[in-house]
Amino acid sequence: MTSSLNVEQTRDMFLYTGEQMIKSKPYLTELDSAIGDGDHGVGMEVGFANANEKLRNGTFASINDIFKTVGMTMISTMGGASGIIFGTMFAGGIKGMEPLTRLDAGSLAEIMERALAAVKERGKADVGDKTMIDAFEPAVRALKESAARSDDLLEALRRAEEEAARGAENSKGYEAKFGRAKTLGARAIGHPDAGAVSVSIIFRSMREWVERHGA
Amino acid sequence: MTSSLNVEQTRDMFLYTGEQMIKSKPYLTELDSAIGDGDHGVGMEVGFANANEKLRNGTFASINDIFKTVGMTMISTMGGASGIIFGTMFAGGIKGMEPLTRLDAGSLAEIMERALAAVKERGKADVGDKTMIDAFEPAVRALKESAARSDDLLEALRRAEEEAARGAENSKGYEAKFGRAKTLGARAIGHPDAGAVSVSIIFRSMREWVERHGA
Amino acid sequence: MKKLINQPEHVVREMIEGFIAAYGRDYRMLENVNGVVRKEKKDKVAIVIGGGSGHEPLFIGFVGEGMADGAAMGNVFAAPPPDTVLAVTKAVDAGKGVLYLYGNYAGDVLNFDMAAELAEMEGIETRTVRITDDVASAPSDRIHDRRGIAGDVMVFKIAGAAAEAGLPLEEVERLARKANDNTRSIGIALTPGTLPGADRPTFTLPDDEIEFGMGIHGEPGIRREKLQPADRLVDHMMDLLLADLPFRAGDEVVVLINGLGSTTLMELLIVNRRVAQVLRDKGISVYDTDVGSLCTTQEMGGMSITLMRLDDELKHFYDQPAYTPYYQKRKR
Amino acid sequence: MKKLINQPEHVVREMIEGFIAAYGRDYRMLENVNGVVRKEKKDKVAIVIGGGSGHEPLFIGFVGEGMADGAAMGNVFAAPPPDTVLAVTKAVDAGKGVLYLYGNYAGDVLNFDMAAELAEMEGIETRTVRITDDVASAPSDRIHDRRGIAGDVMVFKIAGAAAEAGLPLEEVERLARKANDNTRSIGIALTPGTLPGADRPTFTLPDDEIEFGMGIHGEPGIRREKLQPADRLVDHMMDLLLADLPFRAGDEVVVLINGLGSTTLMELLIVNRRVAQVLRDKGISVYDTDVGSLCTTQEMGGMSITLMRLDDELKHFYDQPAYTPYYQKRKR
Ligand SMILES: Nc1ncnc2c1ncn2[C@@H]1O[C@H](COP(=O)(O)OP(=O)(O)O)[C@@H](O)[C@H]1O
Ligand SMILES: Nc1ncnc2c1ncn2[C@@H]1O[C@H](COP(=O)(O)OP(=O)(O)O)[C@@H](O)[C@H]1O
Ligand SMILES: [Mg+2]
Ligand SMILES: [Mg+2]
Ligand SMILES: [Mg+2]
Ligand SMILES: [Mg+2]
Repeated sequence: MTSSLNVEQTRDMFLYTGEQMIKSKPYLTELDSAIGDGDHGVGMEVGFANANEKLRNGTFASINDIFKTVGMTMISTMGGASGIIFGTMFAGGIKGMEPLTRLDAGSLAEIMERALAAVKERGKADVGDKTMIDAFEPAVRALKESAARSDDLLEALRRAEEEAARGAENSKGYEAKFGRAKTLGARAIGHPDAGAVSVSIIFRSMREWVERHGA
Repeated sequence: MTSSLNVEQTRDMFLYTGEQMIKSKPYLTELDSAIGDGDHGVGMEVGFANANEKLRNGTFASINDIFKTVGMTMISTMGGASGIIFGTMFAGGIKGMEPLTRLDAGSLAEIMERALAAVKERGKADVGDKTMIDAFEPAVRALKESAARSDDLLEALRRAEEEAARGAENSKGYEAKFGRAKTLGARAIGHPDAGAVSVSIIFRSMREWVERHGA
Repeated sequence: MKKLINQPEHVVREMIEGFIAAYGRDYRMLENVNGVVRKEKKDKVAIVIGGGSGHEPLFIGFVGEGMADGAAMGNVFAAPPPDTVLAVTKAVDAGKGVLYLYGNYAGDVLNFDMAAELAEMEGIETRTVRITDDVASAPSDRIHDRRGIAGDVMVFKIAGAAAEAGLPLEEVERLARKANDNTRSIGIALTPGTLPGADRPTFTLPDDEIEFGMGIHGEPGIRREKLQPADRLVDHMMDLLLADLPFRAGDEVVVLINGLGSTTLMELLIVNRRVAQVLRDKGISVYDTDVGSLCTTQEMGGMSITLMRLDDELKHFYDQPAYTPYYQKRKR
Repeated sequence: MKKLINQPEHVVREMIEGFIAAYGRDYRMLENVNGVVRKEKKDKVAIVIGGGSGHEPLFIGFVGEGMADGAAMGNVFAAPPPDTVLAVTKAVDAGKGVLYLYGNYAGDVLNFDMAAELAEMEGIETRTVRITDDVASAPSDRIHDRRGIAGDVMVFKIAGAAAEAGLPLEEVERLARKANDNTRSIGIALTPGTLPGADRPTFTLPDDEIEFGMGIHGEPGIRREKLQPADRLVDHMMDLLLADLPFRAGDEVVVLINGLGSTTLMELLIVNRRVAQVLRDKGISVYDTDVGSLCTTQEMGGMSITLMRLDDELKHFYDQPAYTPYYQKRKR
């Protein structure tokens, strides 16, 4: 089991992730309805459906191209807070990076670390603000630790998935500082942030693909 | 037991009748909701409440004055089809009549016969068209028969009440030719006309008052 | 039911007071009756519109420049009494006669006719045009039995322009009648409205059904059918509407997509998209379109489509400006 | 839920097509994004408004003379993507700069800010004023966290007039900010709305309760309370509103009574009656009033009250004419 994906495989992993996100629409709708405006599921569906169409019909020279295509498609088609936030999660990390032709734990950790910085720069949210950062930041920390330990990609994704899920769970305990749940104050406590759950589904989906299709 | 009412008594009989009509509002609303637009109860309430106020605060030289006050108040305050129709039921009969100071079976029959003609002239409806005429015309016929037989007022009103109730019952069997039930066609069959029911309540109330307060 | 009112018995009067509080620069209300008139009396034929309340902005909102001179309002869904119509008539009459325009309902006919008799006794000449645009309310061989719905607005527009142009009473009446003769509407209802103070809606409809042809007081229509995609419903409505006048290739029409209360403007615009497609396909050209809730039934859900066929004469008057709180057109 | 639509995914595009079918004489839509702009480009500062759809006639209906030059529309309740805002920006820019006006929501801020960066790269200067009129959305010490609701219309009116007058970008921006600083709103909800395609309303409320201060996407307000007579509810709303700026005796204001969707015009006028009484009692004079459903939440029931305090400068721009499909003012 090699520990990296080529461009083609990276694309397939993203296609699978997109499909899983689209399937999660009803659940995400339910979560965003409880404390937001209920459109997160639809938004993610629109973004990932458009991204998958681009992935299916395009040709890609590098890993960077794939991240950029997914992210920029989300930014330009989704709208809402999550269009920018999740678009930046994918397109924000590869900005200015040298073209890569293999994705391994190290390069994924680097891309995602830069992406996290970009999302925080755009959105001004920190852990504890009840946003996707609650899941994304611990996931990125896990990726970095795996990279430092030279874990393979699957192991790195397992750790990221685990931390993202824990982060999403933790988001239940927070009051919201952003978006429409903010006005709920303490009434939002007990509900997870929909975007944090999305992050955990994204890492889970990536892990599932890598687990099944080898790496 | 004398067989006629003086001006004062006639006024009291109308006050009582008005109160009974106001009490019937929910029932009339229900009937008009089934096949009309649901406002008949409110309309009658408005008309009789205003008429009663006029009756309570006015002084009246003749029976005619009382009929005219009730009818004209209904015409000018109720609106709707029933404002004109029921207003004419009271104000339409005494038009051009000599002032009366006593109301007996004979004079009531005469007033109501002329009123019926006036309502039919205005509204162009006949028995069988599912309107208040279905109750009013047989009631007037009964009054005339009583007058011809020299029945006393109570007996005349009993007969009128009976015929009006039967007419209202008969109205269930008709398709509507007027008002908003018209578009229902055969779907209106089985429901009585709200206005016909109002006519029967009016005669019942008059009978009740005369029965209790002598005449 | 939930309504922002004080007492059900006072809704009409308080509505009028609220209207005057908003638009009192140009309008005044009459004292003892529910009537609103333009402040400035014009030396021209006067137009009085009216009917039951509960259809706002119809009628109160269409008094003003190039439209009506006064509105006589009854209680909710009830024709105004003759006294109200008479008081409005006297307030707007400038000695050139008064034209009554209202939807053809039994109660309105009785009350406006009696008002006309009273006005005549006071030396005011009146004429009447009853609006009969609702094709679902009676077959075409009983066209005079038809009710008036959103097509009212078209007739007010044309007659208002004719009066504003200084035309004599017979001419204003003729043009109003011509506008009515060339106007057809059809509506559908999705959800019921509720009268102020009532504890139940005026009708019930299953969750997946609509009433095709329902009237603006909840009068039953032609049939109940399943809710379908907007385009299909519009197609059915247009079939009926176009066949009725009939409207033909080469005709030029004004379109009004009217919301009945709670149907969103988004939905009305989606409806208009299809209406425009159908008209284009049939070779009928659209001269102008309005999309909005102009003739409502409380918070009823649904909409109506109105078409008025233009000729040069009607177009001339349609082109004149109108400015009322709820209907505006610039000169074209 | 019952809606007159075709497919939920297509509502925004089809709405825009229906809008152009109705008002295409003066407006055109952009090709690949959900934007509408005035057909005729004016040699002046351009104003771009926008946000999520579902609040119609906001935003699409307020493009036109004396108001905005273009509107960027997102999906229902979702901010438009930067590409849409950018395309509208490029379509309306006449070389004098572009002012962005939108309600202060996280999604809108993110997307408009990114669009501004992209526009800058294309050499177009932009400025931004975020509208924050909803007093219920944050306390006054966090005024910049407040959301924008019906007060949007006031800001569009003033900025639109300033741009139409040929003022430079900084001045138009300053006046928009001044309009926003002087505008306050508060809303209440009685019944929920439903997103197209959703099978449940966006929230639930007991039959006898209202949400005081609810936002236009169903964001929870300050408290739930029993439904009360309209006058009492208005009194509570006015207490909050007047204390906030604060508005004082001697002030002159413009009033907007805004329906949220299914609340009837009759109810809105009854509300305005009380608002006018309260203002009179406080010695605040009313310069102008609009009563209508300008900023909606699908078929949500309820309304908002907006006040804008005028000084001579704001009044001057308020007095200028405006003519859009859903907002018109004659020169005063
Ligand atoms: N400033 C922000 N920083 C990080 N994440 C954010 C921010 N604002 C919103 N989000 C994320 O976006 C999600 C909401 O997305 P979505 O519902 O699609 O958009 P909207 O809030 O416009 O309705 C939230 O659950 C949160 O995770
Ligand atoms: N042309 C008519 N002739 C006689 N009675 C009529 C006529 N039109 C209506 N009515 C009576 O009036 C009643 C309806 O009254 P109401 O509901 O108060 O008025 P509206 O029909 O204007 O809603 C009907 O039930 C019927 O009895
Ligand atoms: Mg959301
Ligand atoms: Mg009735
Ligand atoms: Mg009625
Ligand atoms: Mg949203």
